[in-house]
Amino acid sequence: MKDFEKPEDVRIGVFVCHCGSNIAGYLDCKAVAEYASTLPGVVFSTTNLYTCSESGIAEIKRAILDKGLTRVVVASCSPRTHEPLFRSSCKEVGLNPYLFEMVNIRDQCSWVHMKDFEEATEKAKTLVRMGVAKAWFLEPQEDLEVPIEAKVAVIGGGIAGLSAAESLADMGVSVVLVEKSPHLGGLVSYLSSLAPHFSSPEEVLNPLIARVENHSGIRLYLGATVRGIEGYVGNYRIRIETREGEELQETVSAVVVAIGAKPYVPLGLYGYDGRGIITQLELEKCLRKREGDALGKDVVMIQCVGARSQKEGEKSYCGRICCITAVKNAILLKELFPDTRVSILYRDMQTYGSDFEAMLWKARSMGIKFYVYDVNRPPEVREGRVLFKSNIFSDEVIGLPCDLLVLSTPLIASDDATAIANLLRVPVDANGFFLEAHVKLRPLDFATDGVFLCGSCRFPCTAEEARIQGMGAAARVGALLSKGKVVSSAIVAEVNALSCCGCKGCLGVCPYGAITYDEVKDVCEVNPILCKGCGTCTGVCPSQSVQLKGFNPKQLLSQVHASVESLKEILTKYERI
Amino acid sequence: MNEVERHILVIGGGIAGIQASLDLAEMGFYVHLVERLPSIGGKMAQLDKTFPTNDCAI
Amino acid sequence: MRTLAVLDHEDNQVREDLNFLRDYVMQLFEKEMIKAFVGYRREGGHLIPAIFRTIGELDFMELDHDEVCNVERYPIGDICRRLLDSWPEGKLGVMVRGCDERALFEMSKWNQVDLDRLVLVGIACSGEWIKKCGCKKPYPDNLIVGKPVVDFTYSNTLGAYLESLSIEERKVFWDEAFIRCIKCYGCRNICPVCFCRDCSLEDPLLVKPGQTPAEFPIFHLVRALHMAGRCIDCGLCEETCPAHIPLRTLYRKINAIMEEELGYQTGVKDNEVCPLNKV
Amino acid sequence: MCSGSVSPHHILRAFQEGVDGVLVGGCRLGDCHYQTGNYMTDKRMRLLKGFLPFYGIEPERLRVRWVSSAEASELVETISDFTKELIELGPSPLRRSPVLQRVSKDSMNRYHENLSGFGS
Amino acid sequence: MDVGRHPKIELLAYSEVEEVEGDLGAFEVTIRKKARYVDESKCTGCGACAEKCPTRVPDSYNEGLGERRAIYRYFAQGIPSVYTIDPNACRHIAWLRAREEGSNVKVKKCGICEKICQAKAIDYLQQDRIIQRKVDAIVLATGYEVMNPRDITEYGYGKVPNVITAIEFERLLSASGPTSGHLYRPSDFVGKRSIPDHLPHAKRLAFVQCVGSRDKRYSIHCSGFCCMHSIKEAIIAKEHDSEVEAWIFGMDIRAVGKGFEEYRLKAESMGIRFIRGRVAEITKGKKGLPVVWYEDTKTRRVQSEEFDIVILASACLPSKDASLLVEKLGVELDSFGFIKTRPFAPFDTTREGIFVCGCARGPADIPESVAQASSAAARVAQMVMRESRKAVAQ
Repeated sequence: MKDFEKPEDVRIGVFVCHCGSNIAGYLDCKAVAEYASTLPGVVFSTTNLYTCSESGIAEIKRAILDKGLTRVVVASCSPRTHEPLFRSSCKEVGLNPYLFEMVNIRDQCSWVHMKDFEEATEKAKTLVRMGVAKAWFLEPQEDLEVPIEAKVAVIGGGIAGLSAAESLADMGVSVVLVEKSPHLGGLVSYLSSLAPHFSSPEEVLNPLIARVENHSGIRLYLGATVRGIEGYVGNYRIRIETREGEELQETVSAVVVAIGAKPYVPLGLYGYDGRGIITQLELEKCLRKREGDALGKDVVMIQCVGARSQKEGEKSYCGRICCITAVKNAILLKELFPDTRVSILYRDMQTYGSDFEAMLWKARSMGIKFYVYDVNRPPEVREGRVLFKSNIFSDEVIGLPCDLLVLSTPLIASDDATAIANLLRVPVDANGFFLEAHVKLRPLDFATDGVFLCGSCRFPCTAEEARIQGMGAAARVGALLSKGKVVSSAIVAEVNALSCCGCKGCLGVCPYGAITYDEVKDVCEVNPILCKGCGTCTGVCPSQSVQLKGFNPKQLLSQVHASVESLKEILTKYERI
Repeated sequence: MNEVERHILVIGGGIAGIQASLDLAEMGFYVHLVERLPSIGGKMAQLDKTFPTNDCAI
Repeated sequence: MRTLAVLDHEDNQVREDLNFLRDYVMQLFEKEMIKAFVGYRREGGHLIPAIFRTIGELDFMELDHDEVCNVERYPIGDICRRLLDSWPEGKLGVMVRGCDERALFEMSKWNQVDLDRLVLVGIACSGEWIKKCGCKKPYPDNLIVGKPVVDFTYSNTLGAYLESLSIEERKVFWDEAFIRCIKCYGCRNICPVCFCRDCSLEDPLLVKPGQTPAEFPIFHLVRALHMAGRCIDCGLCEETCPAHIPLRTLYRKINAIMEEELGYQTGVKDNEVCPLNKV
Repeated sequence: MCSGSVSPHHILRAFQEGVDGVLVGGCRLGDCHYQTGNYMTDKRMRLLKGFLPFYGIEPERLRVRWVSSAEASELVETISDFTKELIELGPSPLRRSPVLQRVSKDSMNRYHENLSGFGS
Repeated sequence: MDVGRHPKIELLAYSEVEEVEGDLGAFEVTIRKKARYVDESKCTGCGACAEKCPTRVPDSYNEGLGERRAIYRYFAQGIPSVYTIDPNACRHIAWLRAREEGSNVKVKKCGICEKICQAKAIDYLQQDRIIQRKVDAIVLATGYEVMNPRDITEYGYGKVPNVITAIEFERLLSASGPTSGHLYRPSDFVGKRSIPDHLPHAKRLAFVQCVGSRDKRYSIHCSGFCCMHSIKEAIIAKEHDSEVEAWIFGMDIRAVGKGFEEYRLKAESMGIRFIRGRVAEITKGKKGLPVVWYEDTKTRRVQSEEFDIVILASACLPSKDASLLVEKLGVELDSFGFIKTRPFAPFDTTREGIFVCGCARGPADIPESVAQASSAAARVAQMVMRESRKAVAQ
């Protein structure tokens, strides 16, 4: 076992954060800080209003320098928010970033014990004691660096994928674009025109497709499917099955997922039969061919079909673009066939933003009728009439003659979303859309490094939003590639060769195949690049020979002890003091 | 990716200006971020919590 | 040359088995299939494991007798592992009973012993052995000497009795047992499947050091968990435990759960990895 | 960090410290960011849950709960429900019944007769 | 926070762009760095000066609800966390100027902050500085302005007490706000020296949607995020105090983003009421509390309801002073007053080399702004790289 520093070399600084009133409002931060100063090894302890603010950071840096701290413990919010920030601040003043421990006394203490001030304070003290206990056993680590070359794969040739590919190629990144269908353009190519400026899909797609097709930096695979993806950021090996059926492999540094979505088919709803009662997409096909008079005089559209409902088989989310599509198609219908009567039954008219709202005003001025229907008493379709109770005229049942009924359905996750998710080992949410790293702050990244997403595969979006997200994903990839190397965390597993008996018990457990057996030395070894730091192997080794750096058994067990016993007992037990 | 150092001016230090500056800087450009008020953060900084996840806006 | 002094009244069944065994091992030597053979010889009235390197030495090989038998058993698996480590090449013949063989199968699964370098000469247990040991399969697969006794009743009477108790009573029983433990690590040292170089029972943060009885129940529960998917119920631990703690019952329970919940049996040669160690 | 890294050592040590209950949380099966981490945890916990009562610890004291990071309310409900259950179960047996210190002579003998009757 | 410390970002806070010449690849920009009267390199942001500063001024960060001192930091965790002296409020600067111009206006001398500051960072004589920068491209992220609902007389903003805008209510909810998160009625504490203790908590809240939005008299566009904003504020208010009753009046509740519909359902499950219809008028009730007049579509009769606080979800308008700057840059605005962009070239303004993202080009919530910012960066990179390749090719 490694020898430890002399006890007096362990100088711990504890910083208890008020987090405004999020913590200070529900427990006594001062008492926690005072308690911390009594713990062995703690030479400095204080509180501040916002540890994450620049003044908070400055205070940590000053304390490290003045007090010669060799460990820093911050008791504040969840590590997810500011741990990288605190770690890099320690690094800037020369303290190894892994000699830092965060204790969550907000989400795990003050937020859940809002009503009992004393117990929350006591619990915060215990949590800080556990943090300090672990701090004693922290060891310095170094991050790993992997060189990375500017080559990226884009899966999906719709408008999002095309925008990402073009933008990346223009930045000098060589792109591999894989599209399942034989032609580029995705869903947009089936539409008749695009909201809000009524530009035609050809007008938008053709120049983009042309630029992508003969861009030197882009290699196209049409009618190709992705069979396998192994590896990690900087070294993803993608197996592609081309149209001709032969399989080839591309090695790329990052992957952009842009597989789009598909429209929900409202089987069994409102008597959908694809002829008299069709979906917006089918209406778009008719409008594309400009033959509308066959559609009849009265057209009725019903919104939120199969959406915003808790019923079995229907979707709970709002499809975001179905209202916009309905209003756009209604305007097109009116322009092509001025004397058709068009009415739209809706629950909420989701024409958000400036351009779409202007489109709604235009639709109203063209005489398109809008009715609100009550979600608990949905409209019924009987012998060519649509009957419904509008909650504006509460008790009256309105009957609208209807030669053509158009159902506005939401986009749902594409069929191969789960397949791609498994290949890339990225999560999908309850509706089958990909789950991004952070819905607000990192909307175009996945939690896994080196994998990005854009377009409707994340959530239904208009063509222009898909283009925006495509280029946004390109920027995120650009940011990753520009540094030329990837710094991966030092929190990876490591086998202590002295105590490993080569039983290969951990080998089968690793989901990433990061553990290999060395015949000569008769021990197992961990490849730090492949290892994602999940620690499943550490849970199965009886002799605790494979350990996760930063979470080795000594550190974890000391926390288990500290939850109950006093710190002194633990440290004497481990002959540290 | 770029031989000669490229400079970009970003006017406005709200969430959009900050994110654009960060992404540009990560891509190797030198960014000048100009903000009218004494500190950056824009409207978002005035928010206590943000939808839909309710975590704090800072 | 055989020493006569010891055998005063011979049991011809043992005589027959012994001669059959000697001839078989003699052929192994003649056919150069093995470089050495691990068997037993008598020393001061006791049978002890011994290495026979030449045919001549085989004369000293012995088997015990039913009447005088006191079921002396040794960690044959562990002995083979150390011998194979020290003799890098050549094969080793070894006389194995049912438990020894299961131990070797299990150890090969955990990459501790290379079965290809072993020639197993199986001998079936009978009479006194079965009564004393009471394991489920008192005969090896590679059976050479003796006939497998199958008509016996496997009984886990203490285990059944404990299951019938209430949870509090069981705890009192085990506390009374565990408090007697003097932490001699005998159970670990003799166990064929306890091959870790650095045993976690000695990690002061896991088990409080420097006190007897061994901090219980954690000492015993941790070891029981390590036995999950490994223990072959050979009973050496319980036999060797000076405090007579019913360890075998404890480990039988853990592996009963392995079988019930995860459908896995230990000591079988199909080298299928234990479910706890694969996805 | 994944629930797969929770080793039985940690759980047993917690019980040895006299805690009343241990909650092991992890992502939903199939939802694990590390693919299979929680499947391993599931196997280990089933083993432990079966074994603890054999020693004398009520299985309810060890609870395993698959909760995804988006389901905050479920986590809250799990923890409060677990606390309620533990209050009913009372303090941990390792703290409750008197921990024997020394072995008296007669208990030694009683133990032997008791045992010899079984001839394991 | 990362921007403040990123090696490749020069942060010019408290500065404005004066002139821009040139085009893509070679812009000459003159920037006026307004005087802070505090030396940025020395100030540690300790705040001792602010405590002792005698003059109090309405705090624009808290929308005038709270007060700040003449020397202030815009908000607690602001970056750069350096203090600034407001020249119009600071007595001492006025005194210095009066002495210089020899005018005899009676102004008291001060200079307390200079004495207190251990870092010796105060510098009353600091002047604005004009700096030049050569850049290849410009990104406009000038954001938006919240419409002042004073122009909508029937909603009584400024006349009827306790009728406030959404941003003001946000400050009430915020821990770093004037009431550090307690829901007091503005009429009970605004303008008072310090918050009187045990004020009654506001219990009944009304959120009025589309204030100035979707309204031909003011701006016809929909501001996109105010529905969600009101729902969020209602949920947080209810979390602060479970007895709070929240009513949201809106024509359409537009919860269109990812996870937004579930968020709206959560609000409904918490007892927040959604009333479909546009609020007609807000008058002052008997106890001085605002009364909301609206048409209840169920009973088809005009109803009125009294509330403790009425929150107006006012429209997201293009910011006026940004429009002045944009004119100087020769960039056109669209019919709504936002910066004009071409369809499917969402970030190119009408002048080559100048790009736009965020609310400056149209109402957008935070996830959209972030996505737009990233893609604007990509667009800039793309154009600049193509430009440099062309330059190399020539």
